Amino acid sequence: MTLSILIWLPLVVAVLGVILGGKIAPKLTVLGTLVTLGIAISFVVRFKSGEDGLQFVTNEAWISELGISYKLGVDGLNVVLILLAAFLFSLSAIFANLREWERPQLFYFWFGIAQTAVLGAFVAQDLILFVAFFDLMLIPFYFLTGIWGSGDRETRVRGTQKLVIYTLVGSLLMLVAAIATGVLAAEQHDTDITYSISALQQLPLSDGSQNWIFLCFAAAFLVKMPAFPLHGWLPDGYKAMPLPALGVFSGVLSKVAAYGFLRIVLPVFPDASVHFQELLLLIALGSILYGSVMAFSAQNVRMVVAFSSVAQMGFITLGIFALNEDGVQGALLQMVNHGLVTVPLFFIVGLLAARAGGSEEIRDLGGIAFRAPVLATLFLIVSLATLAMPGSANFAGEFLILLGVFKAKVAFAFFASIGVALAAVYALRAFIKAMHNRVNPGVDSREVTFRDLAVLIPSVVVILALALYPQFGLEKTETTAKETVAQVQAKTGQLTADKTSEEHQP
Amino acid sequence: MTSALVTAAARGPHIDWAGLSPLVALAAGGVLVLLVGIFLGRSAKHVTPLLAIAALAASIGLSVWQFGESKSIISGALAIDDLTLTLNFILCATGIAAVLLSWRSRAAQVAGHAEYYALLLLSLLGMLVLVGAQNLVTLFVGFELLSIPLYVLCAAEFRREGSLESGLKYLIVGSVGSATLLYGLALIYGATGSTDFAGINDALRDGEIAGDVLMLSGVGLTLVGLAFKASVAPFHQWTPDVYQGAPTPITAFMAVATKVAAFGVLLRLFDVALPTISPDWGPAVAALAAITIIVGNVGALGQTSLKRMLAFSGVAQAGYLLAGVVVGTQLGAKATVFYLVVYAAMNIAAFSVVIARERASIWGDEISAFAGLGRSQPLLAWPLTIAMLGLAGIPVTAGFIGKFYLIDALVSGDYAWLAIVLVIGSMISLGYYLRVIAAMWMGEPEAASEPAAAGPAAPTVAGAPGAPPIMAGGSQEADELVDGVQPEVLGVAWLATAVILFFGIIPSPLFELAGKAGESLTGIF
Amino acid sequence: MLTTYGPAIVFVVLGAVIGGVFVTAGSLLGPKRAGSTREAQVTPYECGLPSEVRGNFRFGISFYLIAMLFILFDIEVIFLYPIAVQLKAFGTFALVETIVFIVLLMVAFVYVWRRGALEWK
Amino acid sequence: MNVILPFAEVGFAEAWWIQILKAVIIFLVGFTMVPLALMLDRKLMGRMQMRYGPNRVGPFGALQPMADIGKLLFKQQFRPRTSVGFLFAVAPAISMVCAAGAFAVIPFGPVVDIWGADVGLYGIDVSIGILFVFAFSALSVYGLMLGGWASGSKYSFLGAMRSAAQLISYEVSMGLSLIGVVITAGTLSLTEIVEAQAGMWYIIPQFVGFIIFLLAAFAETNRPPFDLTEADAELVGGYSTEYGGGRFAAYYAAEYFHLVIASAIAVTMFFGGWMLPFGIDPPQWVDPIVVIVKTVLVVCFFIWARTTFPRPRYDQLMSLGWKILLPLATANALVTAIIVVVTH
Amino acid sequence: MDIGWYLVVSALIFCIGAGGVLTRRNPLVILLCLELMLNAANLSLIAFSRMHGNADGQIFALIVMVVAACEVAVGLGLIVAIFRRKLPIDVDELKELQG
Repeated sequence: MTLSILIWLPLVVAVLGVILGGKIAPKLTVLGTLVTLGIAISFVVRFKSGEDGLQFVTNEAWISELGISYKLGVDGLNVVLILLAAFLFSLSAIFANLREWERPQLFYFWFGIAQTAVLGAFVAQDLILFVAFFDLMLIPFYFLTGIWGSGDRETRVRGTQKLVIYTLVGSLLMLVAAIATGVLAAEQHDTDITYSISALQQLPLSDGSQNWIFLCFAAAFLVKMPAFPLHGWLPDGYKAMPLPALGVFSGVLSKVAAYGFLRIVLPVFPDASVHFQELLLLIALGSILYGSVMAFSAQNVRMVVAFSSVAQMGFITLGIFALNEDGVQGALLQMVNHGLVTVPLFFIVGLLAARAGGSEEIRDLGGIAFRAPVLATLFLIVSLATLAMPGSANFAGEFLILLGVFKAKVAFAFFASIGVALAAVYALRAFIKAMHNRVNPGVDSREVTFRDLAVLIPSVVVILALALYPQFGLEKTETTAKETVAQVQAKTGQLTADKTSEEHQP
Repeated sequence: MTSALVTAAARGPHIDWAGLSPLVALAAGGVLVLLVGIFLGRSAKHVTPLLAIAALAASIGLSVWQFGESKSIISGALAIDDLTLTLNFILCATGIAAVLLSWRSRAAQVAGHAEYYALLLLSLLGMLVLVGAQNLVTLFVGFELLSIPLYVLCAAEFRREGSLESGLKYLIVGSVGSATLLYGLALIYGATGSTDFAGINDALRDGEIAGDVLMLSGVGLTLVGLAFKASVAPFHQWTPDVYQGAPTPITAFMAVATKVAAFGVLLRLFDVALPTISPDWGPAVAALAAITIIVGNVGALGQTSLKRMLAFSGVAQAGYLLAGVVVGTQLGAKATVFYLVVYAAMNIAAFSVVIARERASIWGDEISAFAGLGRSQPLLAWPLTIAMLGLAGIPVTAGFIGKFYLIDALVSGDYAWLAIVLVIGSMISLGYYLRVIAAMWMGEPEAASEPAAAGPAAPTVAGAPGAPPIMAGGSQEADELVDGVQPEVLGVAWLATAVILFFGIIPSPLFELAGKAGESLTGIF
Repeated sequence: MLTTYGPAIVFVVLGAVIGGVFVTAGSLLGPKRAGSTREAQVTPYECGLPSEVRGNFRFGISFYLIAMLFILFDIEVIFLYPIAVQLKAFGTFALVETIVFIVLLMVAFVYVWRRGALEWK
Repeated sequence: MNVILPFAEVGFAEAWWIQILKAVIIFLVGFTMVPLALMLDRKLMGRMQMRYGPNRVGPFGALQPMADIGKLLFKQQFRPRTSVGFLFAVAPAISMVCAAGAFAVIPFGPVVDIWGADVGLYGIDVSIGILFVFAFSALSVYGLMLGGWASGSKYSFLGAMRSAAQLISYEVSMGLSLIGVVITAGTLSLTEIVEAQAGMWYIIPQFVGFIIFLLAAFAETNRPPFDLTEADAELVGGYSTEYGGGRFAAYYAAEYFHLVIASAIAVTMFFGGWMLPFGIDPPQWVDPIVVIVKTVLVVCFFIWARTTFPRPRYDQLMSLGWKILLPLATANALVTAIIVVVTH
Repeated sequence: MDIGWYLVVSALIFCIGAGGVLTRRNPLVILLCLELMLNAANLSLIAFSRMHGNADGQIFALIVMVVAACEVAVGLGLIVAIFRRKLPIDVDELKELQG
């Protein structure tokens, strides 16, 4: 069983759905995502931790004239993320099934394409293939948001335009950067042109080229995450997106960006990574603080979750650009954690809105826990996970990240810790305002149905499971994480060595 | 002199009829269509397009037969090589599409079927001559043979004022372009003493005329002349007006085929005749390309008429293509050819939908005519969607690969800054391409707004919001609203869409073709 | 060289002189009755009726048509002259070219005829 | 593009004073033929119509044209109020200039030795000879058009338009009709064409061409029966309605000048120029006389036709030009080309 | 052979033509100006042909004449067609299609 099946299956299902019509498509999609999840699990099971390099490699020539290959593979960086993606898509598919959609076959068609694109981006081992999947991811969300999004048509269209244009702008820069990487690497090392990431790792670029290419890549990834100064599309985009799509968007697509840093930027542009480390850390810090503050002051539950994502992604970036093993490990773990909490959170947002007459404004909520203890409990668990309660996997993740940063840049670690505290504030604020207090007159407090639990229970179970056994991911990622940072650390080591030697010379 | 006369007299130039056959097919087709058409009367409506298609198919077939033979025929007047023939494939395919799209158009009916299709074929012949031209004289002849039938075709619907005006505008602007081009060619000839591309190159290589003012102004004027035709900014102002006014099938044809021809000749002229002085023209052309990309994309943003928008988008795309020429390498040539194919497919798909819609909607080619199309007529909406995505350069469409190839060529040709400009242009372009998609899939269908037109209180002021712009001359087909399927239009649209998707996923065959075409420009690397 | 054309200039000049003489003779030699020009002398002659014509009036489309046809056909005649001079020298090749050319010319001619452009209306 | 066309140059050019002298002489000879033709016109026509024609001024009325011209020159000058002054005045002169210019290429003989100097008995002999004639005769349309338009009169303008349409229509046929001659002679130079007729005058092999040329010449020179431009009944006086006095004389003279030129061209192209038939080889001083006599004969033919044929309708004139002469001339050119190549 | 003056004249004519096209309103005049431009090019072609002593330029010029004639014929046809539809013969008044 190859990776090709994993990534193309959802597409096949999507096309089948279109052919078979709107009645069958929803069920078929759930089935498809579950099968995909099964395949993903099988890969994870068969994955040999502690081994160097890629596993389950597929490598075919795609456009041989340009040295582009269809190269897929799994290693420690993406093995867990594949699982996460497959899992979250299954959840969202079930989530989507709980609602009626206009022209459902089209909805699930785009949904399937999205899954293919995301999985493809995760397993692509060719730079251009990655870029292609990365760009492709957006198109389904453009349609999903524009056609089925919430809000009136105008805002919906504006939101989705903003979303796509912002993110594609980044992607297009990345396209130039990717091509430049391949071409310049071939030129500077006088070899045949190749875009295979592992091959490019062996062909480091000169400093000057690395720097501008790095910036292009970073721009693409930071927009997608989104990170603090580049998050302009986020409020409109998130508000407009339909919740199931938003769940995967926030849960998985942002991870693709973070994953991109690990997969491409650190190994291929080590010098530039070191060179721009502080800039990126600054951005990460900015995201954490800005995201937390905004989440705290947001008047809309959905936006609370949205801005908490900004903060969380800030943490992840922070971990990545700690440029050491701890940081990277933490970032990877945190990616999984954040993904796991996002989908249930947005689902809960949906449930809350359903109980508050369709409004997601905080002032329209309140006292929902009154008659819904199960919902309240589940929400609490998820909230606690979000705020990185000690004992949760998130805690482990954030701890590792902070540890990494602490080792690299103490000052940043200090300020980042503030973010941890703020997380508790906004998560609990949202929970309390929504579930407790006076019962808002507009609120109709009722318990979750069994159908709803089909989404909530699995996610909460997984969150809990990971809290108990965070090693599950960590041991798989360990080797690759080491490998990823090895080159960068060599550079930093050099730098510090240089510095120290300079200091020692009076 | 006398001896030269005698030797020439003894032989006369040798004519390779096999090599000439694709051209002969088109010329003969044109003549035949004209004659058959004027003697047939009413049945000409169906016979002439069929004949035209047969001629085009014959030309394609003969090109296939000649493919791979690289030769210079008629004492170096024409090059029948892979570049010419590849471009001929595109041209003839576009021609067939144009014929199919015109089948029910008012333009062909008003102008007379015989004339209409004959002019189309002759224009294509001009394009073919142009892309094969290896001599300044042939170049000019091709250029004019391309243009003059198009002027007439633009005005084909001569009962409608917009069409006539479009024709006249095109004529005036096009003639200024050709005069400028001609003056440039004259100066080049004066500087080098040769009208032959190879001769010019030799003269440039040997002599000290490389930096000659005469030569440089010649190249400059030539570039300007060709820029007019390829609608390269700042010589593009005519494009939206003419595109909007012309009958839509002709607009489609112009948008695609003219550009193919213009870039074919740009490639050959700059890369075969003038590569030696590329440091002189390179920066200028690059600057033009950059300006074109920005101007085209920015201009398209505010348009409400889809035809005008596509016109501006065409300007922008011309900028991308020009970038491929600037590089002056074989890679650049290949990328240009590749992108030309892709560009042709995308535009044909888009214009087919515009045509189908225009015939059915009172809104003509306004973007509002496409509102809700995704729901009411998904068969039409999909091709346009994919064409738009392709033009924007989204993966899985051939547009992505095309842009990729161009950027690749630019970066490896040390024009990374131009690649950035190209990308910035693409970013801007998202703004308007997505708008069309949004209108189709997220807009309210037309039915809701239609009563405004039908009702007695309908505002009659053209251009007033809410008024159908029939009076504005934008919707020429509107007076014969055809509801129902138009199988040939749909067929063209879907075929073009299939091409876009196919080459977006499996681009290798096209790479091979473009590669061969690029390699036939032997003067460069 | 251009000296070959010298006499032609003399001819043109002489023609101009004579033309000039003819044109101006009337005002020099003819009777002058200043201030007494009669109305009938300065109105356009229209068979005795007072002139009604004001500046631009329209005339038949046929004139334009003929003008265009002339431009096209006459220009094509121009092509025939060089080849006629060199026909013997180039032999069969030139003959074939001529035939092709004339056939195309005739196609255009047939077209024009058939479309009724040659009918004077 | 390696074909090298011969440039417009010719073996020799005389000294400048010889050039001027011979040009003046030839022009005077040519211009003398204008009144001659005018008188012939009236006398011959008179005879054919069973009357005397002018017979008062000079012997047999031979000086009548002089008297006419003199009379016209002394007329009062006036012009319509609506006319455009300068153009109105200049237009007749243009006609005159064009006629004079065209006359320059008519050959009256080969290069001869006059008192030790080589002199060509022609104004100029250039390699584009016949095209030169066409050029000037085409320009003469401007004379008519400007005159008609500048008159500011409906009839004048309509007459001018008609004459322009007529002129340009027949110009195509005229050009085509001479192609046969050019093919056979292989040159455009008029002297060379004459010399090429040493064996046989081209009227025999190019009879069809000759007929077409003749018909076209009628139309080109506005001679009856093709003088539709001044069809009195319809258009009053055509383009020259508003002209009187010297200016009318200029038009009138130019018209007869054109007639002389057309006859001379016919002589050159079809009647062997200064050659005599049956191998008679007279001394060189006879050559110009031969040409003049032949020309006068052709002029007589024109006059004969004038009295014989009725004037066609305008549309008949146009269809004759376009629908009969044009295809015929083309066919003639084609057949000539084939025969020449096959027999060459 | 020095052809400087020919080129100067040719350039002048070209500029006059271009200026006319840009500033005049009447399409007929514009058409005439276009002819000027083309003929300017012809003049320089012939001058260059003379300078280089090869006939390419002359052949070119001959072909250009034909092309120019075709252009004029089409232009005239369009203008007449517009004229007969009683449209304003003034390019600035062609308001239908203004960008």
